Amino acid sequence: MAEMNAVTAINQTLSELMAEDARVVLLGEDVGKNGGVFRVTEGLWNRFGARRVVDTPLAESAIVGSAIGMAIGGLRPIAEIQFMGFLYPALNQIFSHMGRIGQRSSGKFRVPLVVRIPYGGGIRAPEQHADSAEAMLVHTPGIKVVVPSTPYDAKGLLYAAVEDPDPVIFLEPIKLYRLGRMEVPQGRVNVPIGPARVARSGDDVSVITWGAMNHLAMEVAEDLARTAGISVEIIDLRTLKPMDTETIAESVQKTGRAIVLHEAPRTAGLGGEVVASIQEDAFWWLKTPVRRVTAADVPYPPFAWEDWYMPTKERLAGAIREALAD
Amino acid sequence: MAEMNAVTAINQTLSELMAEDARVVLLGEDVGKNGGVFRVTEGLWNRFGARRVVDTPLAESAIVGSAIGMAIGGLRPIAEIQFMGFLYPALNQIFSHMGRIGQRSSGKFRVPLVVRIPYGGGIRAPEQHADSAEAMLVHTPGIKVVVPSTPYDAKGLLYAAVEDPDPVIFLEPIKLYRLGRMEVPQGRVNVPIGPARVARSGDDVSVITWGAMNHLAMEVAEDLARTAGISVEIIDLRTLKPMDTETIAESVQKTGRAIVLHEAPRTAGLGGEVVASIQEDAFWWLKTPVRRVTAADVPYPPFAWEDWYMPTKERLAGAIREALAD
Amino acid sequence: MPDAWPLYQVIGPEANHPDRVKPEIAVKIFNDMVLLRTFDEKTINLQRQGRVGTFPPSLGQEAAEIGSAWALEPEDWMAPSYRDHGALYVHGVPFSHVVLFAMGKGSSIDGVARVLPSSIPISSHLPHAVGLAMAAERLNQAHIAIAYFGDGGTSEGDFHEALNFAGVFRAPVIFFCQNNGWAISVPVSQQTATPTLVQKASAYGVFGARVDGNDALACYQVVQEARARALAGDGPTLIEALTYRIGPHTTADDPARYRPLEELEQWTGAKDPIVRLQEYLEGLGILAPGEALRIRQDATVFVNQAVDDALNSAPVEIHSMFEHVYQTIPRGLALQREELERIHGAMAGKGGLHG
Amino acid sequence: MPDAWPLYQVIGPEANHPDRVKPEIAVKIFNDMVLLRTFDEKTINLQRQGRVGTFPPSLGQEAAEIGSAWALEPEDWMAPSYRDHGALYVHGVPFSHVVLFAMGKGSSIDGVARVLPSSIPISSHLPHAVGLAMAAERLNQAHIAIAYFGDGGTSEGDFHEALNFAGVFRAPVIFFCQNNGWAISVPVSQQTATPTLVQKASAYGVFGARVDGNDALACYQVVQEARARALAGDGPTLIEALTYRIGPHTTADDPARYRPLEELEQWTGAKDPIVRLQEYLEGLGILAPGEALRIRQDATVFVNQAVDDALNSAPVEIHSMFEHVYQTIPRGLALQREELERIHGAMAGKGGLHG
Ligand SMILES: Cc1ncc(C[n+]2csc(CCOP(=O)(O)OP(=O)(O)O)c2C)c(N)n1
Ligand SMILES: Cc1ncc(C[n+]2csc(CCOP(=O)(O)OP(=O)(O)O)c2C)c(N)n1
Ligand SMILES: [Mg+2]
Ligand SMILES: [Mg+2]
Repeated sequence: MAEMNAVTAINQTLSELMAEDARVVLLGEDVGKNGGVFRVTEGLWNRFGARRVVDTPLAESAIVGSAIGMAIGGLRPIAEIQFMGFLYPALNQIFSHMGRIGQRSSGKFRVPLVVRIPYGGGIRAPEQHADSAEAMLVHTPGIKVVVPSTPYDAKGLLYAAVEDPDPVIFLEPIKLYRLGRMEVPQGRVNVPIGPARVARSGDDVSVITWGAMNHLAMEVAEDLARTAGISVEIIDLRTLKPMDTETIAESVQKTGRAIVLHEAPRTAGLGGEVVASIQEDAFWWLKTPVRRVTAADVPYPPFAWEDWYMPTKERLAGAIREALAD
Repeated sequence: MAEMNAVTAINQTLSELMAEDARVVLLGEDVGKNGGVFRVTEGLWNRFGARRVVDTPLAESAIVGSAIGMAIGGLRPIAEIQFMGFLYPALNQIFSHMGRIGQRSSGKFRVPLVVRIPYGGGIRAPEQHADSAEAMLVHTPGIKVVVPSTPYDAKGLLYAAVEDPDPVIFLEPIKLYRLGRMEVPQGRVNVPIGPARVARSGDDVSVITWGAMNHLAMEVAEDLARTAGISVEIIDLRTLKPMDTETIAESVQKTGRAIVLHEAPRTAGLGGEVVASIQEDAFWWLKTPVRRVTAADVPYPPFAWEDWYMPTKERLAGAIREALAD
Repeated sequence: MPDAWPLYQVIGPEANHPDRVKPEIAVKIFNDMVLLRTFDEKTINLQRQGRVGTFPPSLGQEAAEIGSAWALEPEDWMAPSYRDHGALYVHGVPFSHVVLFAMGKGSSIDGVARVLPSSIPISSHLPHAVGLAMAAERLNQAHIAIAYFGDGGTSEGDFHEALNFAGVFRAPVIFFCQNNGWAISVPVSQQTATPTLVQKASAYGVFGARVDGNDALACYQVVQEARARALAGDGPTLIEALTYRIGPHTTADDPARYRPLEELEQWTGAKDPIVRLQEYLEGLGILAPGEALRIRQDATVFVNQAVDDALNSAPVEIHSMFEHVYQTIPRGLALQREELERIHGAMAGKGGLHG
Repeated sequence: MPDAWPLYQVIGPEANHPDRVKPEIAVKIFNDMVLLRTFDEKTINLQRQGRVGTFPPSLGQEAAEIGSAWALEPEDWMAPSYRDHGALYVHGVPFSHVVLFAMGKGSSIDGVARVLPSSIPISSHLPHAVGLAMAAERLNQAHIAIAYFGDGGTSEGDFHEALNFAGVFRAPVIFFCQNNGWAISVPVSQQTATPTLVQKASAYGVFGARVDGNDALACYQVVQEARARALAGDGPTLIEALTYRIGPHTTADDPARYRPLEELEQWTGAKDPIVRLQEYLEGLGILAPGEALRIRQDATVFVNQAVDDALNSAPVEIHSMFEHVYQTIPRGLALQREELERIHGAMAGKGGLHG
């Protein structure tokens, strides 16, 4: 088993999936000869050719829209949107079609399409290259949304996404692309869409998070365990839709305290949904209000401000201490 | 003072605003000669001419995008999107520009733009003509979002929106367009952006809602008062962003019980945000979990199903009774 | 440069293309045009009686709808818009499904036809057609995809992106644009500053053809030629079919508010596509005297039956709202379904809210 | 039809337009092109040293950037993309602001220039330019708007919608497309199936002009003419400036992965826009011997100063992240600001996280 980072894990998975199934095609901006701006599709154009690794014109709505057509027509397209901030021109395809065609065709057509999207901040990127727009995707019926926070999960969830009969948005936390390596086996890895992962067991407070924030949570949890003897449980959601509210509820019923941590702006972010689900499933166990640690309600700022914009260790630790004070 | 429905109130307001300020222009699909598909702009093309009431080509991104340019260039554009389901092609303009230009220009440019959008369901409309996509708009920093549920508020909020230096999305509940008339004065009416309205005072439970659901809540409250002596307080948010969390908290601190009612699908709908705000501001007063009564997590179905899809009186009354049983 | 885009015509004194349509096909086309007219008139009446919801008739566009669709093969993919039930019918979707759709009871597609659910957001289905065509080509399947849309549809970004993709990938796809003069209340002269729509083809390096959209045989042939080109690997075609929407945009629309009556009058009577084809076929002896009348009478019987099938259909049930959203219903959604069935089940059992 | 779109040239043996640029303007254009080149080279170095973030140089595109912008008047609106700091500079934005932008310290626009914040999502600013132009026209202001974008930008839906709007409303707007051969790794031949980009103008009924984008005087004149047409009420112009991106897409890009070296070599040397203008002006005696050298030396001093201004700028503070989001900060947002200042204020006081 080889140690690898997330970029390599995703690249290897794409390569395996394409080798196994000739219906799998990649399309997107610069995914071909250039191997993707993050090198995620490196080498695939050479190996599988330009008819299966398709450099498209610069047009996101057509990328997602034509991929919908390809999926209905019998291919297994994996579309890449270069950054989440450039998904917006394609939202009409996502909201109006991707998750509706199953229902609108009375089940005659399914859309086995995967849309890969690098997302999130914290990497000193130029403006509008660091958005976290997962909430609106999770709000969209008929699609699934996953976000791995380890190379292993990236591989497993990508297998699951491509095999899924329904459209899956596959979010790739940019910050984690090359942060941390772990052992990832060759061949199929089993990480089903749905179940959350208990990234760390603990008794005092539950932190529910996903993507790059999982790592922030782990660091804070280690710090607090060491310095204050606080035992933090961390739930890495992995699948945002359909959300594993059972694992969340189980954890909060145990700890009685919960914090939702995400890097999107607070208001109407996905944190609210998690709070509401805790409210519904674990209200009687709550010892203190569920808190949210999130980005500020401002547009993702130029990167000189980003360390303040994004949740910090200080803020998460502060929220945990406050929760424990009740 | 004349009695009028919401269509007339909005129409009259537009007319007054245009007469007062030559910078106000309307643009959109069929807003001119045809007077809008809901007749909201009826007569304005005749009165103010085609240069101020502009029938545009069929292109939502250009409607919002050019309106952004107009606003920066010194006009006071009011753009209409024909139905909320057709806002999606314009979301890139809304997410990438409308609320960011203030920050990105260090305050040099503001975008005094109003985007009017008929929205919501329950009127046996054809497919994709009944979406409620407010959550993603509320999630967008830098913009404001209002939704009147009475003709009077429609007038007042529209004045406030057009006078606001920042971009405002003005949501018009289609179902309420011609449902109910009330007295609305000529000339400026004062309904500031921000404060919620206590639509009905009560002691036992707070229902927080907006748009057409306000009327459902009122009916249920009357029923329950009459038949079961239950006293329901109804908060009509009116402004969704920035949200009046103080009024919500005050109400829930009084009643100890809260239900959020909205017609968008449940998961990651705006209901979660309201629940989270109650959690943060009124946790210690809560006698029972905050409940959500919402649409199902499926695409808005063909209208034969819509009475099941949308929240019903039965479901709201049931949730209220459950809350009171705790 | 209007000369670069001559109007393809088969029927009429100015015909510039020979008639290559087999007589029996021509009669079938005529038959289906009559069916479509009959169906539209019937359904408008149903709407007036409150038995179906808003309905967009294609009155006046029968030649473009029916002629074009007859040029397709069953394996070809069709991505229609809301007004294309004529093309749908020819491609295998029964009229009863169209009525069900207008009744708000579900999709207008049936179990066999290669027809996508009618697209509501203007032009958003054009990229689907491109993707379907690219898939067919990559899977070495000898069929094409066709998208139907209107003059207003040419203004949307998706029109542009789809045609550009199709040009770059030489996708075997046909963009069939019915220029019916209006996009609700906006005339095509305010939709774009170009004198034709077909000339937009030259922005994408795709083949363009302008056809008399009230000449069913020309529509048939022009699509047939585009299809052959696509299958030969010569790429996509943008077809502008020049026709006219005689009726309202939908039953909720009142064209008197925006449309001069004189214009309407120019397009009815001798220019009516059904009248034109009938006269032409009778002139050639392909339609015997009285045959058209019989076809009209049969159409009424046929349409009435289709409408009755739909009107007599079983009421919808709660569970089917959840059924096809995902192939397998997720747990949370199943709970929502159960809750609704618990609360509203009794009503559903009695035939639903919309019995 | 390549002949319909001849390449507008002023400099060189195949010049087909007379030189109408005043000598003193020509020298200023040359000067600013040198400045831009100097600035790009300097900033690339800053990026290598880790002192600024990702930076998109416009190496090779100096003629198009500077020539076009010199044709504008101060009141004209400019809607630029990320690569247009040359045009920004000419239109009044100091280079120090561009460095600040690359440092992640904020907007590249300054307090006076009529320049929108550089647009990041490709072509999304084109509709803004149309709206600005429509506003000017409605407010009876005698100025125009110009949007800058690249070859890749022609594929986006917003390009299409903006040009179509502009055509319909005859907006006084110029669409200045720099065809630099590449959109990151995608060559223009894979971006669209048309041999030129300018021919897309005919899809919108707008005027099209194709200019030698490495000929600064041609770029100047062609924009001047488009501007005059716009102000005369003759509507918008799409300009395709044929140039070449000599450098990487951004400092994060490695063109060696996708671009043949031979192609690059064709565009450097004699075809270099600065070389071309220098030789031309020296040939006419407009630039005296040695003047170019002095201009280059002055440029270094000037650019170093601008860069130092930026590098020495005060650190950013928490509150300015909240400051301009709304004209008046809403209560909830003010609470968020206070919370951040409470938790991170000490650090901010010490000069911020990015001192
Ligand atoms: C994206 C989008 N915007 C607006 C609408 C509302 N709408 C429905 S039909 C129509 C006009 C369409 O005109 P055209 O494309 O010419 O087709 P026709 O109706 O004439 O067949 C409009 C504006 C829509 N369905 N989708
Ligand atoms: C909507 C959108 N999609 C993708 C990107 C990522 N991206 C940045 S620049 C670029 C290529 C642009 O090429 P072109 O328009 O030719 O301009 P150039 O960079 O050559 O100046 C891409 C794909 C983006 N910024 N916006
Ligand atoms: Mg039309
Ligand atoms: Mg380029």
